[in-house]
Amino acid sequence: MSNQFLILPILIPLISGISIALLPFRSEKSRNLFNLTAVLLNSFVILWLILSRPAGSLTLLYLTKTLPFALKLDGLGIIFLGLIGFLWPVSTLYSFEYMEHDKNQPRFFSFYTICYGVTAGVALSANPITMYFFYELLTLVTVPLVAHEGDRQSMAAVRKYIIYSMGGAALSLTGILMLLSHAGSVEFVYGGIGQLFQGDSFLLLAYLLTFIGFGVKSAVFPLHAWLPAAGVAPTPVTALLHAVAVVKSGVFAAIRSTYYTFGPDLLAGTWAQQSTAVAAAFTIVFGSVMALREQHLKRRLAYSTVSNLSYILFGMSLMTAEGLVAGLSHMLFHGVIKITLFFCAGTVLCKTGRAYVPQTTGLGRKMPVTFITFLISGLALTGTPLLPGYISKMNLLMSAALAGGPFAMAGIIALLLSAILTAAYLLPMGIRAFLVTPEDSLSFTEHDRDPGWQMLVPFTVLVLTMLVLGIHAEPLMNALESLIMGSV
Amino acid sequence: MATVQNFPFAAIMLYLAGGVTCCVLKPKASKVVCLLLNSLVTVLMFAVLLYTVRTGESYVYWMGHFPAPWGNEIRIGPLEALMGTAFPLIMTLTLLGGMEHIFEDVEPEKTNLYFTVVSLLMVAMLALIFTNDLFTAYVFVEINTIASCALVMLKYRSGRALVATTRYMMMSLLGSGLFLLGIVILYSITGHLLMEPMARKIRELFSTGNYAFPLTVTVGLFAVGMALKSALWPFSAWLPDAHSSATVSSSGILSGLVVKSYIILLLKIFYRVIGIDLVYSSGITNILFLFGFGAIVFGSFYALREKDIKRMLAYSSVAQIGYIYLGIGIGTSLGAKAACIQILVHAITKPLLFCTAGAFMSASGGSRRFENLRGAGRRDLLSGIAFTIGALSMIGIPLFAGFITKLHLTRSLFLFGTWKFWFGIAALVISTVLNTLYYLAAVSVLFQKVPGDSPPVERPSASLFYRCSVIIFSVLNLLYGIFSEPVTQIIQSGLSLFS
Amino acid sequence: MGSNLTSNYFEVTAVICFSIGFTMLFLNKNLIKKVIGFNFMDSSIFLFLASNGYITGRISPIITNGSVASENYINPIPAGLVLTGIVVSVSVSAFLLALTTRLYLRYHTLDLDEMIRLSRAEDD
Amino acid sequence: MNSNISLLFPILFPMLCGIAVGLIPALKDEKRRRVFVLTALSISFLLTISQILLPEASLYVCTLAPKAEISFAVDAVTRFFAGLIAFMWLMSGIFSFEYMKHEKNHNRYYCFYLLGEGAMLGVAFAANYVTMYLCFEWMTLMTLPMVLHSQTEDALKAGMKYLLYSFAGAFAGLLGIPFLVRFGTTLDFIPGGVLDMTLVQGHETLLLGVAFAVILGFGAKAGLFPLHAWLPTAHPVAPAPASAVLSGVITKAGVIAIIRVIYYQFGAAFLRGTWMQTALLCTALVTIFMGSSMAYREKILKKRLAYSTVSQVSYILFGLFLMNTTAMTGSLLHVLCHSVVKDGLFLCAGAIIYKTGKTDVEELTGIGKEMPVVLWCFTLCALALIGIPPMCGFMSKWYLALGSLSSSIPVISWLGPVILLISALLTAAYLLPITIRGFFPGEGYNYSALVKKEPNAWMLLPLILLAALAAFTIFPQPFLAMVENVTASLM
Repeated sequence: MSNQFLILPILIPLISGISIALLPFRSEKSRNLFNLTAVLLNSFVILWLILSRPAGSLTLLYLTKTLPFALKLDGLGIIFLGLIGFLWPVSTLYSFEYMEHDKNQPRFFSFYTICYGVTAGVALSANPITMYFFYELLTLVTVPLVAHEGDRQSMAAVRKYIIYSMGGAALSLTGILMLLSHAGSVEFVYGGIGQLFQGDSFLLLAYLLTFIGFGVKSAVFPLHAWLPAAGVAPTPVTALLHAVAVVKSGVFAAIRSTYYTFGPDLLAGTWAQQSTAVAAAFTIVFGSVMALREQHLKRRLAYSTVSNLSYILFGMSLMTAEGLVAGLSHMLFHGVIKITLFFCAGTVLCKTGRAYVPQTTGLGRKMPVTFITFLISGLALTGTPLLPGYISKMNLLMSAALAGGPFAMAGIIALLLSAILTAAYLLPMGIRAFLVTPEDSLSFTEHDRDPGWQMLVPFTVLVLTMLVLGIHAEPLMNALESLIMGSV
Repeated sequence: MATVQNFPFAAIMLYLAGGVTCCVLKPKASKVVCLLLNSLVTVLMFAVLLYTVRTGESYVYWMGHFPAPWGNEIRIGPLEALMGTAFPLIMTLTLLGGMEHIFEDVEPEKTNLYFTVVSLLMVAMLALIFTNDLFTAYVFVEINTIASCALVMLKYRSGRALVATTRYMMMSLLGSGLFLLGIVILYSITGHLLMEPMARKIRELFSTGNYAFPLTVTVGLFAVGMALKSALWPFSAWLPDAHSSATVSSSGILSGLVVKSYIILLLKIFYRVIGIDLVYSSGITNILFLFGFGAIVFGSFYALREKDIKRMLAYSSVAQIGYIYLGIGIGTSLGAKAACIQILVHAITKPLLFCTAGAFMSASGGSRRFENLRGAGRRDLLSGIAFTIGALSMIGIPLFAGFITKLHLTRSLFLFGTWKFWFGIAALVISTVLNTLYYLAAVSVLFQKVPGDSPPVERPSASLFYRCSVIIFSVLNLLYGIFSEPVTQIIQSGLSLFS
Repeated sequence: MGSNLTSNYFEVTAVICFSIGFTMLFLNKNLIKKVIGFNFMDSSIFLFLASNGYITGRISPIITNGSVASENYINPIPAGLVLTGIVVSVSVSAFLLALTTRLYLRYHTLDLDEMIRLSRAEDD
Repeated sequence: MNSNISLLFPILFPMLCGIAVGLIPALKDEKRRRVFVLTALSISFLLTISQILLPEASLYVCTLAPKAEISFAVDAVTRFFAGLIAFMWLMSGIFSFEYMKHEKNHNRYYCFYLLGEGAMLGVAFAANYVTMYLCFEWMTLMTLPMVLHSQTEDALKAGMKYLLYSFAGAFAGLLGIPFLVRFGTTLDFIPGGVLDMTLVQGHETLLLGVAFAVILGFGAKAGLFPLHAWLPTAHPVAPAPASAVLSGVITKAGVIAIIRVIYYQFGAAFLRGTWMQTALLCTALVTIFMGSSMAYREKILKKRLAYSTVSQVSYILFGLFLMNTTAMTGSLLHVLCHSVVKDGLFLCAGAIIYKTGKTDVEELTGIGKEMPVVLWCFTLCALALIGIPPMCGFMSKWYLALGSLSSSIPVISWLGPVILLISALLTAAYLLPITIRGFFPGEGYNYSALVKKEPNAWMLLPLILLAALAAFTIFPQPFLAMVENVTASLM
């Protein structure tokens, strides 16, 4: 199967995104239909590509003599593509109802769909420079989405978002170029680009710079401030971008640079690995603590994303294959769980206008479906068995125990602490929602009821995936294992 | 002696003739003459470029039949030829881009003088690029100053342009004064004015070790002189006023080309006259590096706070010039290559931004402040898109020209452990972040949906000249971003043949 | 160090005059004083240049009694350079003075900072 | 080990009935619901007994992920605990029909009551660490609504405290899995432990630390010292039958987990004689003493009984931590005794609250006159708890003291019995005054206003049965046999 088709997952959303903005649609409904079909088509193309798995890399152009612009579909790319391919149609459907009475919808939906193509680009890129290009383009495409409301608050959030992302991007570019000046071949290959000798402090510095660069998007401790601030954006944006696509591409890029460029054997045991492990472990606890303190619902979920992303980074920083598999499993499960949580928060916000946690006590009686989904995904995130969170958490703990060493122990303690904190900031809210204390019942208005079908379908789909993943995750885990090992 | 070899000299003579004829012709006719002249010179210089690249060495051209120590000569290598083609090409495109504004801003019956001044400016710049004699360099530096001041001044009934011109004149006279003093001291030491014999004498002196102090002083004088004229940060007080109060095309020419000609002269002096190793050992490059860093930080910072689009672009020029001096200051051939690439990239992008800024001003009632420019991008879609391409290239997004500079500059920074590495990284990060902030802010203001005017209120500047210049500029930007390899090769070989 | 100062006193005076002219051009507020400073700076450089050509005991390079041997004449090149230099500085001073008159007619002041303030006010 | 599907029935049946009670509208009616719940409880009791009497059986259900299989099995420990659990659930179920008349939303209560039983049996039947952990967590979630039942603000607070403490404990328990995977051969429960000594070579202290954390984690459910704070606040808040089950049986889930971890995963041989064993024994003793002293000071009857649970369960843990057969027999006997007795005491308290609404100990003067049968049952159970010879408490305390003395641990061997004795005295101090004041109100009591407030038959039946059972050690043989086959398989 020739690899020309690799360009499709990037082009389809790009073209349809632009055409959404430009074509004069008769009605909102027809534009939504067009948008949904385009996104679904792209997901099927992705599915088809994953199944037929074209080999080799497609070089589009040569930036400089030694730096090609190339696309390739390998194990890691398949996992990330699969995640966004599955979640994007669901969230587009959700955003139709959310953005119902919004004034500039064409602009929103066009950038929303373009972003799909750019994230696919990040997944498909074959060498660090192409990935860097899509990575930076992703920042630019998401800027208008974060600044959608246009009020003073979202402007401040966008400013912070730009400062962090562009600063990080510049650093990661330096790191990549430092590496390329040393390494011969440029292609991503599991185990890292060859002939990098152990412990050369120039390369370790390069790795640290790339880690900081990509760490910004994956919200590691000192560089996380933009994520909660970006909570002001409309929920489909915060749900998809800041819980799934943008932050996951940060983590994806970090994994690419650790396992597929610098190579775990170069980094294992060095101060670079220790610093990443410490940063990740600290962020795990820090994110959960901040989430517990935060009363605004979406900011609380944003902080919980900060902490959960560092789960993945911690798995990655173990520099072992099991650690990577565990990290990736958490990437998938967290993506599904967190997007559901954001959708529930968004429905509550859009239907009842309540954004703060104390206001939702007793609301479960009026919006049963939303709050049952919220409770189930809360349980999943805390890691109760029979739900996906448990499996990735257990794998993380096992790989950390196997890796051994003081930093892995610190990570294990951080993981458990954060699990308790997650329980503390998600479950009470979920349970309180179903217990109507007398004085709350009179504060409900008639339109506090469950949303329309366009929101309920995503809820049910996501809850079902969670249950299936929770109960029968073994085939998926074995698939992860084989994909990573580079059988592709 | 292939006929191609005397094209550079012919180009200078053509421009002189063009300048003279323009001041007698009527404005319309002088416009046509000037444009034809420019395109002709571009073609000639392109032929020279092909010749030098094919032969792969730089040749000397005697003006008059006297051999080296007495006669005057010019020297053309691949790098000079490349700059020689680029300058007239960008001059033509900028003139096309700003043509309506020239006829609006300059007094009706004096517009032909504008084209005279432009031709004189081209004479001076080409001479600076090719000359092999220091005193001729001084003379053309002075002609360059007068011509560029005239360009700034030619804004009808604008007091601000006059004041800006005086400030600009004063500062650049300081620069040329120091430059002349440096030449005179060198002349009194070596006894020559031509670059090659002078370089041989200096190498002897350098090896014997005497005259060490005067030599470092002259290097300092040349560097500070040229820094003053090319508005490097501590001396850049005059640039924002001068570049923002001039007409659209002249501010494009000023920030795109004039400033660069001085830097090319400085590079030539460093490489050919004093010898690059002496320059690196004298430590002047570290100072230039620090000034470059300061330019990037302060230029971007001031641009961020600017409310007027042309002043913002002027301040961003200060920052981009800082990039060039950062490249020179790194002190390796890689650094110099990155500097030359930045010269070309900035020359392509900045005039585009100025022309589109001019179009926005005419599309929103001639005001330069951002709050009146709201939605201008929607009203004039072509310049909106062109401005965005220019902005993305300035930020340094891959596939655009700006990224190539960032790529080469970062590569040249890898002298691990030295303080330059850390300052360089810091400069890169700060400038990317600040550039993104103020360019994206500008783009978002331009594309804001203003409730009042849904249909394009003002007839967008639909003249053919403007449209094709903006399109060619944008395409040039994208092409350079993607196929930058051949140009980098030419620069590389040119630099090696420079000394 | 001391001996050099006394022996080539031409160069020393030239550099002192240059620095005086430079500071006048740079620091003065009044435009006319700036132009004067510029001319003073340029003529000091030409002094430096011309004095370079002088060889003691030789006569000026005008052929009087038909002898063309170069030994008994001083070096004429610096003098030629000074000529071009003077042409350049004259044209620049002319341009500056024209500018000053135009500005005076408009702002009725010769103080550069005052002019800047007035032009800024006029523009907004 | 034939794998038969019937093993799932005792776990799934109560759950299905619970869901049925919760959802089917037809069961809203009082009478029909009472019959349905009674039959459900008794059938599940019979099913559990049938499963226990069968020979060894195990059932592999499914794999959640590599190394995380769900499988159930019947072994000595299951036989001992499952029957107890089902019986206790039946007793307080019967009691609750009458008691719930004063409460609201009955269907929700019974739904989670039955679901709780299913999860509890799951913990008993679990065959490997992961299944036990799964049932452990779901049991917390199922029993939480029982604590939140009254939906008052402090019930909510107590519920959240209960949730977070048991989740904290559960996550500490989760810590065991990765290290057992690394150092042990399998996660299944194998008597004598699964640790592969070659792997463990350099890492003893790390593994002991992990084991300590795991035991403290599961100890949370059993009210062991560091994580016991939720027990005195959560139990009294729940309705009486629920708090009876919570105190009497659900604390035993913690005990099952600790037995599994010590004897079936890390292996008693590995843990015996280490610094960790002495640390555990100290915590147990501290809890025993602290529980009884706090109970003595507590004024509200149900809170007092909750504190007494904290100290009594630590008796059992103390026996387990000693890791020798006699101590083991003592602690298992005390499991039986404590479940029966604490159930009885809570049900009596429930009956008193149901009939007279009095919750404070001071208000109970002359209760014996109004409700003689209830207070007689209360007294019998109290005597059993204190350890007066004919009742069951005496025998278990006897074995515990013997086990502690025979263990060779330097200080603890004599300090243990001393603390047991002091705590027995304290138990007497906080239980007997209620009986004395109940039966002999003294002269201030006016007999004229006396009115008989005996609860109806449904309530009295379980009380009398439990009070009678409290003296089971009069004919100890069957129970000793049960305990015997557990200790034989372990030591």
